[in-house]
Amino acid sequence: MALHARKRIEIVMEAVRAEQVTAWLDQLGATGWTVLPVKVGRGRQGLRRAGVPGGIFDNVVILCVVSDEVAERVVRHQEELLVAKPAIVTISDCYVLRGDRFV
Amino acid sequence: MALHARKRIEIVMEAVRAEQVTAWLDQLGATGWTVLPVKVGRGRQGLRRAGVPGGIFDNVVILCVVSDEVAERVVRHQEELLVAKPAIVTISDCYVLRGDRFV
Amino acid sequence: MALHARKRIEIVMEAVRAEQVTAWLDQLGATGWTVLPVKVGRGRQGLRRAGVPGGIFDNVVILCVVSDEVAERVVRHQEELLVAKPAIVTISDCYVLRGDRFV
Amino acid sequence: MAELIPPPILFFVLGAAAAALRSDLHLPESLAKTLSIYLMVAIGLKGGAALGTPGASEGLWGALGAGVVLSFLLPILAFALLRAASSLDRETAAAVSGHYGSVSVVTFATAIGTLNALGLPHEGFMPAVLAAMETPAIVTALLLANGAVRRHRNRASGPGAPTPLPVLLREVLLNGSIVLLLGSFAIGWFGGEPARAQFAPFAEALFPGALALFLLEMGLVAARQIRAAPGVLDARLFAFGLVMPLIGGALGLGAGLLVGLSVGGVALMAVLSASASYIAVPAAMRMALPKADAGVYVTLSLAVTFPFNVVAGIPIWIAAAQMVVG
Amino acid sequence: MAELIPPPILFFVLGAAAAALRSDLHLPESLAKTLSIYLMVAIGLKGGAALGTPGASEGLWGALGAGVVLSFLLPILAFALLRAASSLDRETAAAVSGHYGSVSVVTFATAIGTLNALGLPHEGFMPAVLAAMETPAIVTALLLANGAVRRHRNRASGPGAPTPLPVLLREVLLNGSIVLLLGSFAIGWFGGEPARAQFAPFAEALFPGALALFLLEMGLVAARQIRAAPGVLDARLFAFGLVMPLIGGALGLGAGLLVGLSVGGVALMAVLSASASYIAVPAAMRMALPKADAGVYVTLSLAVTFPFNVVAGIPIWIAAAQMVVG
Amino acid sequence: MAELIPPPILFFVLGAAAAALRSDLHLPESLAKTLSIYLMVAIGLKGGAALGTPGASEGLWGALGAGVVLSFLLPILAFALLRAASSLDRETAAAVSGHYGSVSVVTFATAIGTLNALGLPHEGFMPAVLAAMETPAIVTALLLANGAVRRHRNRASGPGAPTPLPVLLREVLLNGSIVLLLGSFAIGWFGGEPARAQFAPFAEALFPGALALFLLEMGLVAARQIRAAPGVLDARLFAFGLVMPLIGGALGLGAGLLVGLSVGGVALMAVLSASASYIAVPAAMRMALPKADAGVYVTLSLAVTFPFNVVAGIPIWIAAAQMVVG
Ligand SMILES: Nc1ncnc2c1ncn2[C@@H]1O[C@H](COP(=O)(O)O)[C@@H](O)[C@H]1O
Ligand SMILES: Nc1ncnc2c1ncn2[C@@H]1O[C@H](COP(=O)(O)O)[C@@H](O)[C@H]1O
Ligand SMILES: Nc1ncnc2c1ncn2[C@@H]1O[C@H](COP(=O)(O)O)[C@@H](O)[C@H]1O
Ligand code: NA
Ligand code: NA
Ligand code: NA
Repeated sequence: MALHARKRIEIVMEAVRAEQVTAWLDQLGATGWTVLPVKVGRGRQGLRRAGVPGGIFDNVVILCVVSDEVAERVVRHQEELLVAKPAIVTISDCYVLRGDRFV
Repeated sequence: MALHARKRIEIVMEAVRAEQVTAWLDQLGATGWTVLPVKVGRGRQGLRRAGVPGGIFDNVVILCVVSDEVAERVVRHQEELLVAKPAIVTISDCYVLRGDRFV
Repeated sequence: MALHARKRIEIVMEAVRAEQVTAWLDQLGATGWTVLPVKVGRGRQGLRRAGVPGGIFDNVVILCVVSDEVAERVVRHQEELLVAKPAIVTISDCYVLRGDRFV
Repeated sequence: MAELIPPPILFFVLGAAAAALRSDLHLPESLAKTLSIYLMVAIGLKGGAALGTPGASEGLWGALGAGVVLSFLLPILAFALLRAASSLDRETAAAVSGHYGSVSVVTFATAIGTLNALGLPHEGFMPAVLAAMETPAIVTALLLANGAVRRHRNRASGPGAPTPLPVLLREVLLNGSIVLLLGSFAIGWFGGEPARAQFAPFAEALFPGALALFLLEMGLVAARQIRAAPGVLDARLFAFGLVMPLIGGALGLGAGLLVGLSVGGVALMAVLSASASYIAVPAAMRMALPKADAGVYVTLSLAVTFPFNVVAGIPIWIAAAQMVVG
Repeated sequence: MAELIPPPILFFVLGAAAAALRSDLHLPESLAKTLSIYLMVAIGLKGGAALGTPGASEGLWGALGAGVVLSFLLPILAFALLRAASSLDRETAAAVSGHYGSVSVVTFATAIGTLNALGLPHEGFMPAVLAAMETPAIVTALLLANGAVRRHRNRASGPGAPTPLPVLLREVLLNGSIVLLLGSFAIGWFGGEPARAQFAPFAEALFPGALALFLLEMGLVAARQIRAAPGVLDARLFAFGLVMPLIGGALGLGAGLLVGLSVGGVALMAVLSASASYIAVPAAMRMALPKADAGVYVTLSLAVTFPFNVVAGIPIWIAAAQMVVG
Repeated sequence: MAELIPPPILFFVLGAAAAALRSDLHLPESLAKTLSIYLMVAIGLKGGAALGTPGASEGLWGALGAGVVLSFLLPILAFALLRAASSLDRETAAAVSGHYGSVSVVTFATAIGTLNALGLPHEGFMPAVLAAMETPAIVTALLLANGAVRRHRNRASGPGAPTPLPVLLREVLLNGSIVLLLGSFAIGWFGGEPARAQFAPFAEALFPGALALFLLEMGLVAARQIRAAPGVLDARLFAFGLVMPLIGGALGLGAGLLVGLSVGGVALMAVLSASASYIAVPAAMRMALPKADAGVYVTLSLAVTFPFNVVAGIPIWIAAAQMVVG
């Protein structure tokens, strides 16, 4: 009771482009998002350790909780997302309190 | 094998009230929790960017892995949680190694 | 469509040993990982607040998205992981865009 | 012309201009915190050392008393003004008025810097007056919000319940800034001339540079806050943010005269009364009056009153003090 | 021997050695940012104050013009060299060449520190030349990459589309460092001698210490970058990272002579032309030319050209300037 | 009275009082790191410059040798005491004893500050002795824990296996603090008087202020640590934390006399031996002896021995050195 099924989208990507992705999430109808800092990460580009002046090796994690429709829209428009070179995009199921917040 | 089903609770909220929520999680029987910093977030209040002196626009993410009973207690007492104005509360399924840690 | 089932592994643990765990994830075949900072956490050791000189009370969260095979390998070799005293290891289901990145 | 504007204030203008032009200039968060810690320590040490010189505590008690009374009463005035002239709800109006009874450390630091540059001396105990004025206004604000708070307390069991007054006062009195300011004051006073000499390159020589960097940050923050919350302030609230410091400053000027301070002391008393808190009080109000609109009080004190005081208020009160003090 | 190497540069060597030995030495990220903010402010204030002295603006326009022209043209040379002698794709070659037309603030700061230690004066307006040289190279780089960029623009709707040139130029011109440098320059110039005196303990006395800590960080970062990206640079690219600053420096030397600068000014003009950006331009290229290989341009400018300039380039150009300026 | 307590130490008391009163005073993490980097660099530069003056290296080898021997042997004494008088398990007792053979940089810095304020000179090479004493104690601690470690090594493949001794020693020798201290020492020595003069406003004039802020942080951390771990220390362990530095200090005093140091040098040798590491060694022990109880060793060295040394130990050893050195 009082729990509503929604989707969690989590994107790991370089910090310098994060604003483009959050603006795009806004466009697709996300009601909000949260950006977390990353200390260090490894992937195909090798090690990316935060703190180089200019911040070009900083990563962030973008967390966005959305309704199924918005999640579908994200998947459908993923081509647009992919030009921002997100490293990792995961989508998973979750329940939220107060479902009215994520239309 | 060696995997035990548990619940992940993740709460995004303003940093200044986070201690009230973690204290409340303690009361409900959570065996622990982890608080992560947030760089910037958007929601109904608009943009909240960390770093204003006094920290009143800082958000945090509280992660708490709990047993089904504690998760149910959290849902049942959600009224108490909601006075702390958490922005987002998600609950999802997960498996943990060493289930004895989350009674 | 265009979504591939994978596993999310999230490990909360003390920062000083995190490199051992990421090196071990590399060995087991993870294609990457992301380390996030933690502000404060509570568990069986009591409160661990980041910022003591020397960093010995800092925690981190390690996020690693892997294929089912690698996840199984992690579970199978968990004895090795456990010597690094991770506080919390959760594994959960997720979908990723571009599955080719997590062989 | 150049002599009239103290150089650190130019950095405030630079910060505001950079933010207005949407430059990406950002100071690291920990630098801003470090600078505010530094300013507290430097002001405290200097005040304490000054208090140690013979005769320097004359007038201390009068000034402290005047400060405490002003901090208690100014919120009532602000509240009456807001209820009469704005459409703020009771709780938000109370929260805003608490800010105007309390004080802003950086406004005070800027005034000290300006007095120093002009060669105008002031009583060494003024940092203690600053500390004394921080808290009383919070009590008044909570009393003014009374009804709203009482209603709230019924569901006080959850984690978001408003913090009760005694707990809150304890927290504010033991607030990091106050402890640091009073502690450094005590150390400067106890350590006397040897301590002053030992810390001088740190606490005195670096003061203008550190103040300049902090004002740069404040300019950035103030201008960004205005832009981030465009609809938050209507014309009446904006006017309040300019008029209230003038009223507060005039009362502070009078109080300073009454207790017999020097020109510099009277000017500082006016600046303290005119200034609005934007660090300690917002945090306290967020805890005690969770229903009050934080956008309103932060924007008013940070983005309207603070710049007004730094750019216009300080010169006004120094000039006024020079006129009224015989 | 000890007299020839300015002590702050020894901290660069220390940082590089520590990283090479795989020491875990790390400066907090916010310290590095704070130091770069400090260097900008200190350089700006000092240049502005120097410009305020009588006759100090003589030669300003010539120097600014020379700087802008060099910044526009050097990337063409670099691009031609890279396309002839390396196997870089068009877009990466264009991105790299943008770095070499633009400038490095810390290289400039190190050169200023060395000139000060040697007692060699220079024109006070050189920080303005530094600021003027930062941006033009970016325009040239984007024009050079032209084809690649146009192809990209077709899917410009998604969040990862390359940023268009006008937006990008606006961003770079309003880039935090430039705003801070020019703003402090204006404040130093407007505030005149009183401002200089007030800020001297901050902006002048601490300069060598702050520069030393920043060079320590740069040493760590450069050596770690080399190790993190072992296969990124082949011998030809590495050679480019050493030859290009020599070509740039020689052209800068000539330009400085042509516009009639003093010994110190000619040396600084050579150092600016020889230096490669590793903060503003990499960030801009990451936005505008997303397909260019960031590993190549960061490693080249940060880990090859920067150390070369700091350790060998600066002494070379000072000596050369002393020879050529009659 | 005021003359007897160096002002920076009053900031330690302020920090401890603030934490005891549960004030929310916090220094940003990166400020604490920056201050410890600063102290390392300033101590190193000053020691190196002092070593450069004629005759200054006299007694260096004796002092280094004495330091290394003390660092190797003090843990054995500590271990024997703990096994006899406390109920700690073997591994935790070994880990604790490693802390007491090694040294605390901030205790050393405070002692230097006190000597400077008293006008007592000391041998310039003492920072090198500090560096030499950091590591040997770790070897002894691991040998003492031997059995426990060997048992562990069987499942050495996982990521949590204890780090083997050679790897560990390498890490500790290349530990950021040691590299920074010795590197700055070398730079100060190589750069000679010009380097000293250039860095003096940074490395000397700011020293008391930076030390004061760091001691403020240490006071906060120590008092909070005591509260965070109330049950961790019983009366016997607490007593150990007070008695062990007295034993260590007395041995250091004797060793300093034996190798013929000056009053200041003997006092510093005693302070080094009395001090317990709370940065490098805890991190090493966490890696090498994962089963040892970190709560015990951090609390003992940080919250018991460190305050004791800063408040009581340093004056004791300076007075004792003045008595024993003819
Ligand atoms: N499998 C993975 N799991 C978690 N994070 C990853 C993974 N792969 C890459 N990342 C993160 O994404 C960043 C960029 O990845 P890449 O572009 O592949 O180098 C890395 O620095 C990591 O922070
Ligand atoms: N849909 C969402 N997904 C992720 N984070 C969110 C979402 N909505 C709000 N947040 C976070 O919660 C904070 C406060 O939200 P709000 O109270 O709605 O302004 C925001 O600043 C974000 O960090
Ligand atoms: N149930 C939990 N949920 C989330 N984080 C936890 C939990 N238990 C422990 N932690 C985190 O793990 C760290 C170490 O845990 P412990 O070793 O049990 O003290 C804590 O400081 C928390 O950050
Ligand atoms: Na006021
Ligand atoms: Na150049
Ligand atoms: Na010792």
